[in-house]
Amino acid sequence: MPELLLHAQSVCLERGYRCLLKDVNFAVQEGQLWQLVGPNGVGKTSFLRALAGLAKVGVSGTIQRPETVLYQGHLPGLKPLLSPLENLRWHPSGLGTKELDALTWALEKVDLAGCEHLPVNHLSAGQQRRVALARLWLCDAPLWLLDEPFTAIDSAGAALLGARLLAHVEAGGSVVFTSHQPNRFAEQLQAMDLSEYAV
Amino acid sequence: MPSNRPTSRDLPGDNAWEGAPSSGALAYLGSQFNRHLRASLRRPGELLNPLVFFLMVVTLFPLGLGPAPEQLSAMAPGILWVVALLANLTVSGRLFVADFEDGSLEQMLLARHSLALTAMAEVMVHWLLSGVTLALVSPLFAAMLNLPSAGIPVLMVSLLLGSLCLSLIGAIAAALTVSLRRGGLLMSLLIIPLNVPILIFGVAAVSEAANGYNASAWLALLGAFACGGLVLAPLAIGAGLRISMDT
Amino acid sequence: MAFDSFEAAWQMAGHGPYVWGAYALTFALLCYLVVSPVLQMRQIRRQIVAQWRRQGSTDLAVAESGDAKPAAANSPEASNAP
Amino acid sequence: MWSVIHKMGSPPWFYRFAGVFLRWCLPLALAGLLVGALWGLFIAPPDFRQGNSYRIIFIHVPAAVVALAGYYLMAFAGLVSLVWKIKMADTAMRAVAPVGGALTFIALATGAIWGKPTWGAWWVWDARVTSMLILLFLYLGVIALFEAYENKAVAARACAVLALVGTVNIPIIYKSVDWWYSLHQPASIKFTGESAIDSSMLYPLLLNIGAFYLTFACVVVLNMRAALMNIHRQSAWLTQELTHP
Repeated sequence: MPELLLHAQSVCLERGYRCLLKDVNFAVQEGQLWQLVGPNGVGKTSFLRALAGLAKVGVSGTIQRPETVLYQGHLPGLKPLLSPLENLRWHPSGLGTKELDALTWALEKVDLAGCEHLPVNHLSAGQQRRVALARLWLCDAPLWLLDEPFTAIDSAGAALLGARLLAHVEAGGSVVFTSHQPNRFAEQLQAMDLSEYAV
Repeated sequence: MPSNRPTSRDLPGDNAWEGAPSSGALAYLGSQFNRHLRASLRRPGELLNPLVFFLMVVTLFPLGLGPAPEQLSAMAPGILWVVALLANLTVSGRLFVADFEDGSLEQMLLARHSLALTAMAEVMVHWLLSGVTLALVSPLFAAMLNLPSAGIPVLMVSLLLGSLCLSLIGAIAAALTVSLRRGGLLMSLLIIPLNVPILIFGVAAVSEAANGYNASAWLALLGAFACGGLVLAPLAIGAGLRISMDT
Repeated sequence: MAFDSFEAAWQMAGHGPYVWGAYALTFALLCYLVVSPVLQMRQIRRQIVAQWRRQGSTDLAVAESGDAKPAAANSPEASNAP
Repeated sequence: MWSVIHKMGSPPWFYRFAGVFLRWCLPLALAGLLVGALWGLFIAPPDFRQGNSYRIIFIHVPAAVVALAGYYLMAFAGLVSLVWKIKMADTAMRAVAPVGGALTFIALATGAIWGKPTWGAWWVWDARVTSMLILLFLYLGVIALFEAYENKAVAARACAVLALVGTVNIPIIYKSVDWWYSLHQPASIKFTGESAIDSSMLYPLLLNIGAFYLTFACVVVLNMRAALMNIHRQSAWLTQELTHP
């Protein structure tokens, strides 16, 4: 049985005193690609934040997760006044390498070759998301939790991101993401429908 | 270069950069300190905010209390310290809001290293840029209020230590209110009661020195408060940030 | 008895208004502190019982008798609140 | 011990416990207040220096003592909710804050009223009164922080942290205010140092302190019960409890 990267047992999610999800069981093994599906407002983002360990108050039940997790929410997590290079070099999650050529290589991968030294607020929203996603090429965290990674990204970027996710999954990592766009990884993808657990 | 069909095989070099170690705790603290310092220095105008606020409010007192030098010099320690406290109050409220808005706070929570570490880095940067600059410029304000020259060195030292305590307590309140939209009045309601001892020690130190007595006892108290704060405050700041991010 | 007459007790050698004022303020506030949660509870209770009755749990007809005696917790303070 | 804490944590159990507790303690507390007031107002002899105005001590000191104890109780409830994540502790903390704030206000108001005949000024910057004022700000801080959050479960955690930070600082605040007071007014009017209080005044004072503690406990339990009823409005055990007591 391949090693479990993420194991959530009988998790109940509450917002204030209202229960959103009840008794959710979710196990992610190595080399799996999961998509959280369900209608808007069922609690996909809250569940993903609970998996990452960001939400603790309204969450009961046990969640075992690896020591380091790469989480990418809606916000890029970049300082607008710093350049992409500086942002990646001193990224607050502490993940990933610090060598300069690694950073430039990653920025090239996401098609930001020319603007390593521009302050991030000079870049477009789509470019800012690519800087955030450049971390995927730099970091060795086994488990990735991505919230709507495919929004505000053009088709080329989406293809690039899809390829990177597949490579990570084949290399033994695993990814859990939420997305509204039709899924593009037909064969490898496993869907987790949260509406079954909705209250 | 990237083909449009995402077959994973033929995309060259799609795996992560070989050998991507994460950093150790101290390197992480250094990187966060660097990050906040660079981000703050990119907008130098903001460094003047506490100083300009201090200057403006100090000029109000002679207008209010009359220009008589001996009256002003009697009240100078109190005025200087109260205004320093208010200047710190206006600045420390916004401490974590920038990180909250651009998403860095979320990433900080997920770091392998303890949140207290990152919070310390941020508070140190904030102290360096607001507290230390205030302490360095304070002789100018002391001269404006005709503070006896014997009190000026102690004023600088007490402001140096005191602003560290003020920043630590301000950071605790900032951490607890970072996710709230209308935190303004709430910040002062949370911070001012906790800052009272620092104000008392600081004013006592400066007025003792101004009258020629030895102020080392009060400075020692400020130092003790700073040391205690350095140890305990990061725990509260870390807990506060984690709770604020939970809504 | 520290005072020989009610008149003296009211005057308290000139300090009467202060002493009586302080006591009146204190007991008014304490009274409010005790009474406000009781009223809140009574209101919630009325709503819940009404809602429960609307659901028409007909089989529990015996509940009518249980309802006559007001819930024990509320009766004491209603009677001797100062 | 652990089973008690755990049982305390379950709302139905606490609801019933509160019913029993209130049935016995609330009348006792109100009676204690009544007797204490009568004893302090009429039976205790007048003070040879201050005359009758000192009778305010019988409500000023108990209110101050219980208000301070209330803050520590709130911080302890916060600690329990932070460490053991017991929801009941959140409700307890939320119930104590307004009561403690009200008692602090009572202590301040009666202190001011007492100051007028004795020192001729409505507000005397005495060490004890100043510390009490700061305690009121600490209470207001906790209450304001709680109201500022929409998600009340998270608000309780934030208030727990604030209450704990406040508790660490209270001794420092009290000490620094005492030093500040002695620095500026070397003990000319010693408001705080009660001279050896005569037994005829001590007993009513102790009775009043006890009555205030009991009233405080009853009001907190009342508030908690009201909060529980509000939160568990839809739950079956509450409907059961209310329709078949």
